[in-house]
Amino acid sequence: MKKVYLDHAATTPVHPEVIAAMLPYLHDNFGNPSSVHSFGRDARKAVDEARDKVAKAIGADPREVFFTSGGTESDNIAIQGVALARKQDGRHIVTSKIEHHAVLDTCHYLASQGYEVTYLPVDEKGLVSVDEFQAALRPDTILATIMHANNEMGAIQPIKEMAAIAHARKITFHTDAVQTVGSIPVNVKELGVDMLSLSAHKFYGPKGIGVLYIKKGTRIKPLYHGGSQERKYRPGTENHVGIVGLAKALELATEGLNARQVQIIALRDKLIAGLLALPEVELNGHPTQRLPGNVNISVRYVEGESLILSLDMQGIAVSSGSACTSGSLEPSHVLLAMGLTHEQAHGSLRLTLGIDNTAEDVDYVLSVMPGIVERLRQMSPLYHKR
Amino acid sequence: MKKVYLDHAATTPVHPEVIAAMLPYLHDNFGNPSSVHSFGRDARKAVDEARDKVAKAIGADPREVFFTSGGTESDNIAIQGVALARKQDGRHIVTSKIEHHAVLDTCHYLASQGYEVTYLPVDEKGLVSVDEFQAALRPDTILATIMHANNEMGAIQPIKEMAAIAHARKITFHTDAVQTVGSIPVNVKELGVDMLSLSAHKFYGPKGIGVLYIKKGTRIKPLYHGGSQERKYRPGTENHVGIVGLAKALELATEGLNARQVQIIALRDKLIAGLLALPEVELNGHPTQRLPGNVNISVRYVEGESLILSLDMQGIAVSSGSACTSGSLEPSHVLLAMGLTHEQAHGSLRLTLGIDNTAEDVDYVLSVMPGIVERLRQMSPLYHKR
Amino acid sequence: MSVYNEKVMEHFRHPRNVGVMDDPSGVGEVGNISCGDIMRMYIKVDASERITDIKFQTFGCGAAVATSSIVTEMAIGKTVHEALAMTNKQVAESLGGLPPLKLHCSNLAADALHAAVKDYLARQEALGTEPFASGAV
Amino acid sequence: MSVYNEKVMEHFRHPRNVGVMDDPSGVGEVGNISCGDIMRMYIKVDASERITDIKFQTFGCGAAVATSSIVTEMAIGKTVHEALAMTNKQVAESLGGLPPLKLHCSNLAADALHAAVKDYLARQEALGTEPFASGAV
Ligand SMILES: Cc1ncc(COP(=O)(O)O)c(C=O)c1O
Ligand SMILES: Cc1ncc(COP(=O)(O)O)c(C=O)c1O
Repeated sequence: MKKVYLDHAATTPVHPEVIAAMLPYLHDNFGNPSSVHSFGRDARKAVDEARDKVAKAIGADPREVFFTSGGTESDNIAIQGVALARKQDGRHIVTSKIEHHAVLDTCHYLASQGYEVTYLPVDEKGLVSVDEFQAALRPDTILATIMHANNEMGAIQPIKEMAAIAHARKITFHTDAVQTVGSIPVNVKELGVDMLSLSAHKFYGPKGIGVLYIKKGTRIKPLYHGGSQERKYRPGTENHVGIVGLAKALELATEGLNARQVQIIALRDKLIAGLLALPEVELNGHPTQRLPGNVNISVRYVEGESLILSLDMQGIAVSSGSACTSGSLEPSHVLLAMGLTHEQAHGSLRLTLGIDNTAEDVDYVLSVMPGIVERLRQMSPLYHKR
Repeated sequence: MKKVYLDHAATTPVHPEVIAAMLPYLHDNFGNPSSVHSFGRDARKAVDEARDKVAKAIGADPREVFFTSGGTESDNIAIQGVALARKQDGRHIVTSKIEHHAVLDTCHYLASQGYEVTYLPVDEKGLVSVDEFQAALRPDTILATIMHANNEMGAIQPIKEMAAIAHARKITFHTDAVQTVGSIPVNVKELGVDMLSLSAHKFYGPKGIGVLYIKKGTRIKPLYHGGSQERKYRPGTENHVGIVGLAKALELATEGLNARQVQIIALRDKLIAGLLALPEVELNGHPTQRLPGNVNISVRYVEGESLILSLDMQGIAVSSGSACTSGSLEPSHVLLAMGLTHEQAHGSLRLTLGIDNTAEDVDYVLSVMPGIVERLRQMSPLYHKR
Repeated sequence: MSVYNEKVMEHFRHPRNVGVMDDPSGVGEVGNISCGDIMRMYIKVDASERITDIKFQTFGCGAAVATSSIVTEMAIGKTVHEALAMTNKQVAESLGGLPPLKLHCSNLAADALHAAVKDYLARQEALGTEPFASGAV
Repeated sequence: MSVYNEKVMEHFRHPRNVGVMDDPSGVGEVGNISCGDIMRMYIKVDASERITDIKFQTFGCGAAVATSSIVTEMAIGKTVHEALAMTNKQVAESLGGLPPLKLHCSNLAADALHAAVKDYLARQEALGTEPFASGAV
């Protein structure tokens, strides 16, 4: 069966060149980077070189690059770490309603520990308002954390503007850039952020490895304790295979970024146009200020998981913000925050394109979609009620 | 140059069969285990099967196996997690002076947060006394964490006895088994522990992946917040490649364990005998109740890092508990706790054997060692003073 | 989030008795859009109170579709009283089990059937033909 | 913990002027066993106060051995007063740098040299031949 993978926002295959870069470190160059002998020195060299590459790719100093086990850990260290370090300065944190759970649930946790959290709303296109951000800041605000682009509907947030406002008020600014790094240009200096999270498996690198950028001078405390790896901000034997993979993947992603963006945006817009041609299908999120690969639609009268399963039966891998796929009774908090009804949110579908997708893939999806939608609508009590 | 790796306690090369098991998940079977579609289901299946294998290997139920990013994270979740969850029951924690920094520094941190920590001494062979353990327990003791075997000098602790005592008093018992899993039989039921940490890179698996065993019913709180992976005890996209690798490595380690122990102990004892034949060289740690692969000696009048570098010049990779290799002015806290003098501790050398070592390797080390020791002693002001 | 077994997927792929029914003996609807599962069940009941035909419509996930489908197969030929005794648990079991999360949220098909039966019973009562209230045959 | 550069390793592999000296003009020892670094330096000084020979013994890590070695090379031919002006920082620089940790704990070779020079100066004073206190040539 033809297989079309359209879930690159969930994860991506590891690029063959990345695999090739990693392999030597699994068996031959396997040392512990903390060891004094030649095996250790070779491993240390690999980690140092990787750190330099990452720093270069995001515009940071190598000493500002901290390797973690992924996006969730980066977000947790950033948010809990600053909350701990700055609690004498205040207990107020600003975030948005559409953050990933790694940010949102960490904020909920802090709220249960005596911090106060403001969850900013978004407009119907999924954007946080800079004015509302500014208005939410208080004298006791210590941290603001707003994602660079949303994982569900791809809206790219005005981080630069918000970071500048936060800075002027000595508020530490963190952005979760897990969805943008590798997809659009990301430069920590241009964004002006104090901390930034990224995760390799979103840009054709391995799972289980990420980075937290921490600008020099940022006040933050580590959450784990142990060895002196990552200058004690993240102790534990370095996953040097993952680190090498992350750096290689980021290098590849950065090199061809402009050309790839153009190519993927063209596919995206073709896919969006084709899907919106179906009756009662709507686009969720901002039409242009969105991630190159992100398509998010609501299909009226049908439920998202049924759409996923039906497309999966045709070899097409997509995801949805339906409650059924989130393991809770509530559908996507992101889509609800944008003002979608429960029905629209339950009937949402996310298709995210990657570097391996072709125009044929899009044609294939558009060829099977009408039949699937019609079949599920025929099965739906809502369709018949209308 | 001939290369002899004798630092298996620091890390091990990934076994070729483990690499082979991991490879398919890097590019083809790369899905996110949380995705509903076929790519996700295949990845989920891999994670489930790996969890079953791990559970079987350590005598646990699969629902008691939680994947983490390594030994340091397992230790931190175990210790901080129970401290958080049980703080209403008391604030006293019992550990030993010879724990790995992942345990020790976490205990130091908790001590700074209002917990009280008792650090048990060890005898001159490196063993914690069961009686002293029992005597240290108090009505407000909530957690005891004692390592299964020490990473520096290999002494195997009487975990079973201590866990039983802790249990009778409703004290949660954790053991850091990072050095034992894969080296000696480890069964959580036989040990009777509530929690156990292990790390794949110590038994020919990949770095950056570990397990925390948590017995059903243990009261513990997660430290990170986010997705519902690992039943929320460790959120974040699963590193399924690492998980598959860990499970495969553990399976291989478990299968041939008895034969391998015998083989490695024979090499170890040959190495110890050869080294002790040198003048003024002493063995550190228990002569028999020690890890199969562990050799730890003190070489009088010379400093450990110089020994490491000299052996490295001959292609031999070893480590030491010298202050110079720990990045602090203090030499090994483990050796000092055993009553060694600073000179003995500075002059310590750890040689840890693995499945790839041969009798020729041992002969080679024993052939170069006398010259190295003599040369460094000639250089030493202490040797001439004597 | 969860992996369905082959039997569930088979029912999802080929749901039995999908559709609407003209002139049903009873209609039931359960669920609620905010939870993302709505099931409507139509039944045709003969004079001996047996369910002779059944149709369903479902808005919901794979489990919701599959449980709806299998409940229609299970109910056909049963009396309405037998149908009332069927439970969501039995439905899940006859599918060979459901992922834990789905057991809670999408396993409403027996409830939908019960609602249809109760609608039938209410109509009978309204018509004065409620069978146990005999007399006027 | 740290990676030494080639020059450091070269001095570690082939340390210059290792050994003891019979009848030295001055001897200095610095360091302390609890920190793990002890350096002893022997110097021979001629009538014009130049260091004509030097020997060292070191218990310590790679950096300790290499700094000891290079300091002997640097000191030979210098006057004792020039030797006193040498700093640990210069020693580290002449090795092309040391890992940050080693800069703090094992970089004592200039101190050892200073100690040897001071011992020489003290002996001279004791002999009444301290050069600046001229007169009796
Ligand atoms: C925006 C965002 N933040 C954080 C994460 C968590 O990253 P990871 O799965 O690497 O822990 C993800 C993806 O899962 C994400 O899309
Ligand atoms: C006894 C012990 N505990 C914990 C650790 C930490 O494990 P990891 O390096 O996987 O974080 C190690 C090894 O480094 C160890 O030897």
